[in-house]
Amino acid sequence: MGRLDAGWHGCNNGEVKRLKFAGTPISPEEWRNESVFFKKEEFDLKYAWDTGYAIAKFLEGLKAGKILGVKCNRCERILVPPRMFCEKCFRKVDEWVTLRDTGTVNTFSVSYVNNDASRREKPLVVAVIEIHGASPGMGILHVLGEVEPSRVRVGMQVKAVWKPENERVGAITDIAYFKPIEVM
Amino acid sequence: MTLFRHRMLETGKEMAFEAARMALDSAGLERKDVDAVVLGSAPDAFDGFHMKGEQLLDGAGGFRKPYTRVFVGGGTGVFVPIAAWWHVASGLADIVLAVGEEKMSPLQPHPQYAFWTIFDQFLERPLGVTLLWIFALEMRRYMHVYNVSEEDIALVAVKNKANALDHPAAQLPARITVEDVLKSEPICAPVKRLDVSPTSDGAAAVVLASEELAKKLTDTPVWITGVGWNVDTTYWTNRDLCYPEYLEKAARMAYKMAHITNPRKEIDFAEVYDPFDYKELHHMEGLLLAGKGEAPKLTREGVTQRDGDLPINPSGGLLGVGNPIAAAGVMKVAEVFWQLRGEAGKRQVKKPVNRGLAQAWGDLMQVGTVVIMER
Amino acid sequence: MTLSKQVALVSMGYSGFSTVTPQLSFKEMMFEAANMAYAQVGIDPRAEVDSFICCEEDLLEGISITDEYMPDQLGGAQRALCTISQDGLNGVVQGYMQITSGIADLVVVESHVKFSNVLSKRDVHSLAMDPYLERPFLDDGIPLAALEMRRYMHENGVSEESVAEVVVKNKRNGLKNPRSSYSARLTLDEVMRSEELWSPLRRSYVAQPADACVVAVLASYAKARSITDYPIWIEGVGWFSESSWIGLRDFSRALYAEGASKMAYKMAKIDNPSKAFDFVEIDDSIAFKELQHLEALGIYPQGKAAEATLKGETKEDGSMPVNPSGGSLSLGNLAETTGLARLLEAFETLKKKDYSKALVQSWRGIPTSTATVVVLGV
Amino acid sequence: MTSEFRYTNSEEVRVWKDHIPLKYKYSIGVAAQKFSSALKEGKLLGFKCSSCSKVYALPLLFCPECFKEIREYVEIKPEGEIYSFTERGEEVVIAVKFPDTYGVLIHKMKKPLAGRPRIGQKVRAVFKKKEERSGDITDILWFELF
Repeated sequence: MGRLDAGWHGCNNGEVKRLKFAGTPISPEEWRNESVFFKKEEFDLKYAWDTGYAIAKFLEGLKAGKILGVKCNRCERILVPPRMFCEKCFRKVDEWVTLRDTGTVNTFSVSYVNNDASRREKPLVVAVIEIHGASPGMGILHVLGEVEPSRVRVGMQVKAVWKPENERVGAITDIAYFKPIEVM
Repeated sequence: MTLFRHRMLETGKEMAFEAARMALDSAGLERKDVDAVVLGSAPDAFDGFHMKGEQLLDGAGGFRKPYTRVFVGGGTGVFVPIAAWWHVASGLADIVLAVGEEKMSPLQPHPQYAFWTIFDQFLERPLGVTLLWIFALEMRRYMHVYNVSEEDIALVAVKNKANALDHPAAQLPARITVEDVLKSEPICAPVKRLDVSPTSDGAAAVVLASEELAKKLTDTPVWITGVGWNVDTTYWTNRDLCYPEYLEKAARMAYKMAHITNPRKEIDFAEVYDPFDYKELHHMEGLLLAGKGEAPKLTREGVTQRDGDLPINPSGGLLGVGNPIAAAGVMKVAEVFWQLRGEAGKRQVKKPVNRGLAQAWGDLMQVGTVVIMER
Repeated sequence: MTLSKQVALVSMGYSGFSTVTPQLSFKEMMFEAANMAYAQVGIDPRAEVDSFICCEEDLLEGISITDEYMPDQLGGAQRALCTISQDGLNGVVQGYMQITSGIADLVVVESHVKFSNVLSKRDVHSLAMDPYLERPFLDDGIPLAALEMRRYMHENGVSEESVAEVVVKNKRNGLKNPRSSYSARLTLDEVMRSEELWSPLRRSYVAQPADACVVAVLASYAKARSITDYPIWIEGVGWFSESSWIGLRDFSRALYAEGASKMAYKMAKIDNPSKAFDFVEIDDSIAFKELQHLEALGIYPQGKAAEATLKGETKEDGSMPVNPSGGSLSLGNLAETTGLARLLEAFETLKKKDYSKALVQSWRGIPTSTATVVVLGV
Repeated sequence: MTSEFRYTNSEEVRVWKDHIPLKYKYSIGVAAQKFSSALKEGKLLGFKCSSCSKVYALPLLFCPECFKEIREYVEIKPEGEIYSFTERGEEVVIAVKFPDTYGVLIHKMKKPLAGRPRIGQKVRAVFKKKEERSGDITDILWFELF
């Protein structure tokens, strides 16, 4: 594993200099065979985050089978996911609003990979869904089900498929997925 | 800058040294001449260090000096010279060393994993979200609203990877076709393997000097005439991803400072952030270098080629040179520097250039950082 | 306008300051603190603030790229906002430079910590060290603090009593401070009977974790004059790092604090720091560090801080009040928020009392060698 | 204009727990690689800056002061003195200073049979058996008084 240096000639005040790009790449073989010493360590960082008021109430809503938003009376926007402040007006929001559990697909993707970049067995359709009852454009991230990936369209109307009440824990996954409202 | 590669033997500190040393050599300076050091590096989870800035300090040249790390996600690389600029412009420092570093290879089984933790821990991580989702969602929205084809987007990957053939530090230079991109493995539709820049290790550095000192150091200084940055709301699912408003605001901040009123005419070439091919188009529009939905047309017509009227990413960009995040942004600034001095060798754009722009993007489709440089 | 009145600290707000803060998310804590700061000077962040600076580190948040989650609750969405991965006091320095460079007139600096949410503190601290040379021996960094303490005491002939006296003094000072979580009336004996973690370091010498958010508003001279009658001027700033290699540092001296203070004193035209300040708020997150920092900052000659402490000079009513707020030993370890928390104490004390000059110093804690210093004047 | 307020909220208190598993394979670097190879041979390597002539007892690719690449290596006799130490029960962590070098090496020490360690005492490295060495810093088992 030699130290490489590639370069070209640059000039500074008329003086020609060779600019050196240093670096010692590790080849895939060296990485695999570990012909050099690697220090390996594993950590499992645990956190218990305070959700705060807005998210606690939102999660309780999900457990009860409801999607909750908040309203700012100054800009009159109804926001979801909820927050205790309106970022546009910089003031405390005014009231809670129960939204519908239907929405419109704003954009979507078909994912073939997991979060560690490994391949999924079955592709997953993910989408930003604008929730009905909130102001236009107020979407949340979720997944779609009961639909062929090739049939999904921007603008498609979808409805939440809730987990059975006794399986809901107050989490975003209390909604199993969203499914198309129209007959496919 | 160092070579950009998938994995490097050097530690982050060592890479930062190699890049910083090259920048000092290029300016004919030594570390003792440096008043302050600014380092940029993206998530700590890649390199595997808490307080990564502290870990990299000696490498960046910060040993027993005023030293600070700045961090705005993927936008960090172009933000480093911005922070260095205010060090100089405030009068507190005359010479500032600005270093970008990223070492993504330590994280196993794949660096992509760290990106899961950039998402909201309450509402998004439980869905198993990956970074690729958000890019794919944005790419789809952009294609949908402006009726852009995957072929048009692929042209960016073809151009940038070919440009990188002339970059001595490049990781993934290649001569590929639109067909190759379209046929490459789908990862997160519409994103395919060849739409994406690689994960990389690397570092890059630049030296900033006050007006008085710069004139003493060189006959051909490059001036920073405009800086701008902007961060949009966290709630990315509440925004229309088809257009980067935050970038327009960052660009307007920089244009105002540089007294630019018509960027399309007054910017000669640009290094825009291209971690994904469609992002180059998206960013050209946000920078007002193209109308909304117009960047694909300019690309098709060859305007953004090195010999075109508005060369974009003559370096080869992140798609070709590689994407050690913060280092990649500094690489873009370095490229603008070399182009403006006519030192880019085989990469030199055809038309004469007096003013260039470097831009980076970051976070949850949220950060724009812009630097304008002039000869 | 003189050079010393270019940038003012015009208001500060806070939230938390408790060992746990279960009722509020970090966003809600930030909104409270920001609101308090803005209300005092009647500013609208959506229209008037030019730049927002946040100071946090990813692994203490449990979020990679923490700045993603910062803008909204500060009024900073679609505005110039950034993260400085440093102690909040360094954020103030960056804000100072943004103002003096002419790019901003009004800058907001924020830092928060929710230590109570981090269950794997040991691992996070271990991750701050070199995996090959340092982590195998230094655990969560506490052994390093002990190594430094031993060397400092050895070279300077410092007794353990003087270190314990710092704890007695600071925990007592904190009794009057509503933001204090760990203040107490203790005897020297009680402090010295505390469990030895790594000799000679005892549990009582180490500041314990707490949660807080602090927001500071900085303004240019003209802006400050237009929004407040009581600006506190930032007369000098300095920041400095020693080395990332633990093995390359001088264990007995805090060179980082020395370097930072020299820069700040030069700017503030302070020739004799031992006489310049009415009081100082300096890092005491590990008790012996207060002594070491006092010497590095030139408040006392090398090796003399211990004696002064035992004589009571550094008490609130002494000749050189050190950490009248109660310091980190009372307020708790607030990670990157430490510097802003102490700036807040200095800001309030300068306003309340007939004082004219104060020094605030932060250190980023074990295992770092980075400090920031700010000189404040009325 | 904003007005000051505090959230008053006693009804909804909730904690969300999760964890971030992080697995790393660190390259120890160009300089440490040399250091590591020497350890396997039972040797301690010093890194000499050709510009200031300092010999560092740490694996450095560059002199942090001169900022020049280090290309000269010298063997350091693995005997030094205690710069500082700390104890917890049977464990002793020390910082060792080697003669004519810069920097200290952090390692552990075998607890003396009698008395406490003292700053300035002479210590020497005890290496693992050759066949057990891997290049890790723990190829030195510990330092002991001599």
